[in-house]
Amino acid sequence: MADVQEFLKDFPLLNGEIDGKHIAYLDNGATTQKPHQVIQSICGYYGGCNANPHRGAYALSVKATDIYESARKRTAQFIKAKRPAEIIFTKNATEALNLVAYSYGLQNVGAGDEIVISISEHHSNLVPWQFVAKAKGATLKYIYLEEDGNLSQEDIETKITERTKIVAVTQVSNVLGLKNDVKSIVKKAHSVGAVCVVDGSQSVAHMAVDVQDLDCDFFAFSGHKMLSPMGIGVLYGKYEILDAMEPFLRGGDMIEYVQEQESTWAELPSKFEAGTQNVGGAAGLTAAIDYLEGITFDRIEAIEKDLVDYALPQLRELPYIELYGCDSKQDNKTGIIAFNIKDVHPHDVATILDNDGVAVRAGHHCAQPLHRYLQQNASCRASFYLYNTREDIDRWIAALKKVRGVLGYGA
Amino acid sequence: MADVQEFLKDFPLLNGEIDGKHIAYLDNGATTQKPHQVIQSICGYYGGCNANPHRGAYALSVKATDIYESARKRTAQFIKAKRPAEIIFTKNATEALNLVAYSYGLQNVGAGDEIVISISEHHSNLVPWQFVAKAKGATLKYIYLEEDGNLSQEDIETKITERTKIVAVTQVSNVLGLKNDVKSIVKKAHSVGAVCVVDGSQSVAHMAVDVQDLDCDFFAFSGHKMLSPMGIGVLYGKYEILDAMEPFLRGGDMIEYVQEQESTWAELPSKFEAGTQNVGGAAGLTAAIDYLEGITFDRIEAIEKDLVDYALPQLRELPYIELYGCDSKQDNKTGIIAFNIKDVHPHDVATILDNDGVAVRAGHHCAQPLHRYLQQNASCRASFYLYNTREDIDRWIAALKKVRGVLGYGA
Amino acid sequence: MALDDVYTEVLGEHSRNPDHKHHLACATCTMKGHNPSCGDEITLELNVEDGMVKEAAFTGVGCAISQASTDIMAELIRGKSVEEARGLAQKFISMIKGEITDEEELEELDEALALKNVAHMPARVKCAVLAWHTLDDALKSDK
Amino acid sequence: MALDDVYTEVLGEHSRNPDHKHHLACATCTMKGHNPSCGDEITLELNVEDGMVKEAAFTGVGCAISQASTDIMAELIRGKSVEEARGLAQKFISMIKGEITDEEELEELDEALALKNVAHMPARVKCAVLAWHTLDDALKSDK
Ligand SMILES: Cc1ncc(COP(=O)(O)O)c(C=O)c1O
Ligand SMILES: Cc1ncc(COP(=O)(O)O)c(C=O)c1O
Repeated sequence: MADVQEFLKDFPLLNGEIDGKHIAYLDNGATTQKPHQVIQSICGYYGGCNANPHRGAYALSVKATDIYESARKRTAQFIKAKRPAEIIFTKNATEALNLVAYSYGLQNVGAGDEIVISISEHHSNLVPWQFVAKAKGATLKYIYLEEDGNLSQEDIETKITERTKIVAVTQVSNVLGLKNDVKSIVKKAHSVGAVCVVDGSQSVAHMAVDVQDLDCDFFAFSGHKMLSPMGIGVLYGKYEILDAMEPFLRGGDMIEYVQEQESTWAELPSKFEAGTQNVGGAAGLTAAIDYLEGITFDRIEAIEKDLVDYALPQLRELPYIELYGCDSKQDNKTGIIAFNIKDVHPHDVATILDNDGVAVRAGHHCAQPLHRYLQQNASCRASFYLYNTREDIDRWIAALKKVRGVLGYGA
Repeated sequence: MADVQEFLKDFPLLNGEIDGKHIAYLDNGATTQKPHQVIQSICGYYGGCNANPHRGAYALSVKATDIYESARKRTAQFIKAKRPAEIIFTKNATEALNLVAYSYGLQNVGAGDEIVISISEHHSNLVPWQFVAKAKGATLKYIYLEEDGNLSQEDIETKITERTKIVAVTQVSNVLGLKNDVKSIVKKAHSVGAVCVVDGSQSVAHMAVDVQDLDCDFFAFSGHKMLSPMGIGVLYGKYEILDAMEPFLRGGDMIEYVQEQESTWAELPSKFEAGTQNVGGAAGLTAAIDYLEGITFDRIEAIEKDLVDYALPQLRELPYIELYGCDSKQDNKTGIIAFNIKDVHPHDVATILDNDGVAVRAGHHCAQPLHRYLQQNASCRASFYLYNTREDIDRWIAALKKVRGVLGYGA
Repeated sequence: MALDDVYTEVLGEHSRNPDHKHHLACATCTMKGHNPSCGDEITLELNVEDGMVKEAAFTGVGCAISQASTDIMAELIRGKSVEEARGLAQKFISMIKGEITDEEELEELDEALALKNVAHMPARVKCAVLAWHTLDDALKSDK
Repeated sequence: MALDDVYTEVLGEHSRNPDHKHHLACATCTMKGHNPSCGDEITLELNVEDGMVKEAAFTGVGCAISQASTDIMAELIRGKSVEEARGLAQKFISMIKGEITDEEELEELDEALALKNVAHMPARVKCAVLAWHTLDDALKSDK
């Protein structure tokens, strides 16, 4: 594996300096940097094709509609959806998951029913289910973890029951970086008549996803974690299920007829896209998908694996470092490493690394229940992406070695 | 008034050609074009400051947070909100209005209560209220129009009653282009203990708005109709009212503590901003506000008034043209002109104008109840903005004169 | 593309003075079609007997393209078998989608060929095909 | 800014070995403070009698900056009047917000001056001021 990939040059922010420093950007789990191809697609859209799609009978509006609907087709291909109409654009994964909670959850979950999620869910795939459970008098049940951080197989078997209406689970944990076997969880959910919602926020940018193969009923992700601009997210849903659902946001473009007291709804996907959509964001998403598929997921996975394999042995040599999710008994580790330094709070760690231009995240990473379960108040997280290099890892580890010293502890 | 404003040069799309034609862009009611200052602010953000705000302890994330929170402060100043925390960013005006419907409406409207809106509302300020009324067994009542298209003063007086819980009304109609005296409607609403939601989508880009002077409880608008990128919208709400409301979207960043079964919420404004927000969009919004305030609303209003005053007499000379909302008895006409050509369907009109590079909108403009009330199936709409010129009007009217001929009608 | 490649004399004639815009006393089947986003709405009335479309007429509102397209269609399908009529609808829709361009293959569309250039106006495709989709729905459900 | 302008010896000492991190048997008032986004949580315990802060201590978890800031504060306010203590809190917060920079004016903050450079680290401001906001809340409610 070459240390520096030829496409690193495409990322202006990573080539520039922030406060006089080159950044080793290791917070890709939070958001990714954008190649100039994506930035250019946004500027190109606003500079030459901008109009309100769907609404105009003039050429510019047709152009905008084309760009928007091509993004939908491209996204459908990207995750192997059966039809473009199964792709709903949202502002982020969080909105996508809330859409399912409001429009599917509130309608299909009743008193005494159960919703099953995992303890490692991001708040965005957790708090909406608390809301549905509470609103409908249902029970929210948790799948806990094996010793190695993977979902407890026993919990999957026993907690998903005939009473379960919804199973919601992430494909990759945003803290532990472990890939869940969502295909088998979907199967289990279907065997009891439940639908399965998969949170793809941490997977779709890092591995090939095939929603038809997974057979999941819903799949949610954000563009900004996959080289796209912010403000564009995706909800995939099976056509028949989306078609039977009530709308979520109501207003322009999602209606068929509006009478004073009653309205009827547009067909999918418009039914779930109220108001003016983010066409610039959709243009950026298309450019990002083109970019990623140009590089191929085989290569992206290889790059991330190389970085993990390079970093982990070095980290294990530091006795004061505690790692989470790094001893999986399955071959399912992705490029996310959560850790703590003995005696030192994660925020101090992040500040000290930042001083050397190394960007990692510190805190609960929107996963408070998981941290409580791990009996940690907070943690640090380094998360890699295709443009990271072994040099980034070197800088990260060199900075880690300074941390305890800065706070006056021995090594 | 100079015919061509010096700042026209700032708008790349208007200076370029679409399919070999310069565009006379007269669909500003749907969305506006962007000056390069705004486009540049988006590119600059992604090229040099991109990170997930609020979540990082490193310099880049602090920069992103700064950009995002400065946009909030700037927006608060722009509409004269008391505090930045009263500004909630959404993806568009439609989401903002749905937020109020879900989080205020569903909680504060009960069986037998009344919601009052006007017949000229955009679907986005209409269908959400149908939803709330139906869900809670409340009554949705309409303020109809005077002969001249203005809201019926009598209806305002009689339909807003002690039973009214919410009054929702647009500041400027997106079809008739008439400015409503929302300040007096707010007063009336408050006098019966109702809250007043003002849809500012068609006003905020065209006139100075002071939400404290209006004293409205909520005020919603979209960035894309005011030179900003798509994917960013604003809900203003009075602090105490927002503070007492339940959250809307649930997930990352809007929580305080998440337990397995219960959560508590972050303070305003975070409580209503779940998941990763559109920082690039916020950067663009700041640039747009700077741009507009640089030009001043006095000047923008004068430009639009000049265009209307220039166009209307010419239109009135064409016997086959029917105008809507152009005979207001008040001095409240804005730069929106809705019209029909005798015997010709609006879509044919738009197509024929498009052939000459004149972009107008045709259809119901997301205002079906208004069109039904006007006994029109659909209409054409030309809507002006600061960069439009008398030459655009000339081209529009010249093309209009051809329409009946193209379809084989005499003039 | 020049405007009069779409707004042809044929189209103008059929939209200004449609021959078949009226009710049908003997209708055996009526079907509504609409484009909510445009506000176009037509009601197609057919007299179908022994597998033959004996009469066709329509009412409704819409733009010149949709009105002319409907009138031309009504003329064309009179006296055709149900199967033939559905075949014509398929062919017309393919023409407007730009999937068939060969003039010879399209010949049987006759006057409807005048709408061919709508294929180059994505915003108006819906207007042109409304009647033909409605016809297909009507004949499908008539079986 | 160099790292050791923030992570000074004073800060390291107070965070590693806080003098006042314990419960107070004689507490007349306890107040919780937290930064949910960081996970920092402290409980401040005060003994206030006759308008004087006689004793101060704390428990909880947090980063070095918040722990040191709390410990230094506890030391500083012992023996001060309620009014003086609140004045110090105001002054400290102003210093961290960068509103007061004059060394002389800040002199009475004593060891807390060691935290001055946190003003240049926006991401850590919350950590530094947590204890002082909590103190202000406690003394306000004690009235
Ligand atoms: C009056 C009015 N309200 C609401 C909206 C909805 O705005 P958006 O589509 O940006 O959500 C619009 C514009 O479409 C409008 O003109
Ligand atoms: C696993 C997971 N789910 C959901 C989200 C929410 O994504 P967003 O903040 O873009 O809505 C994230 C990222 O923050 C995540 O990592």
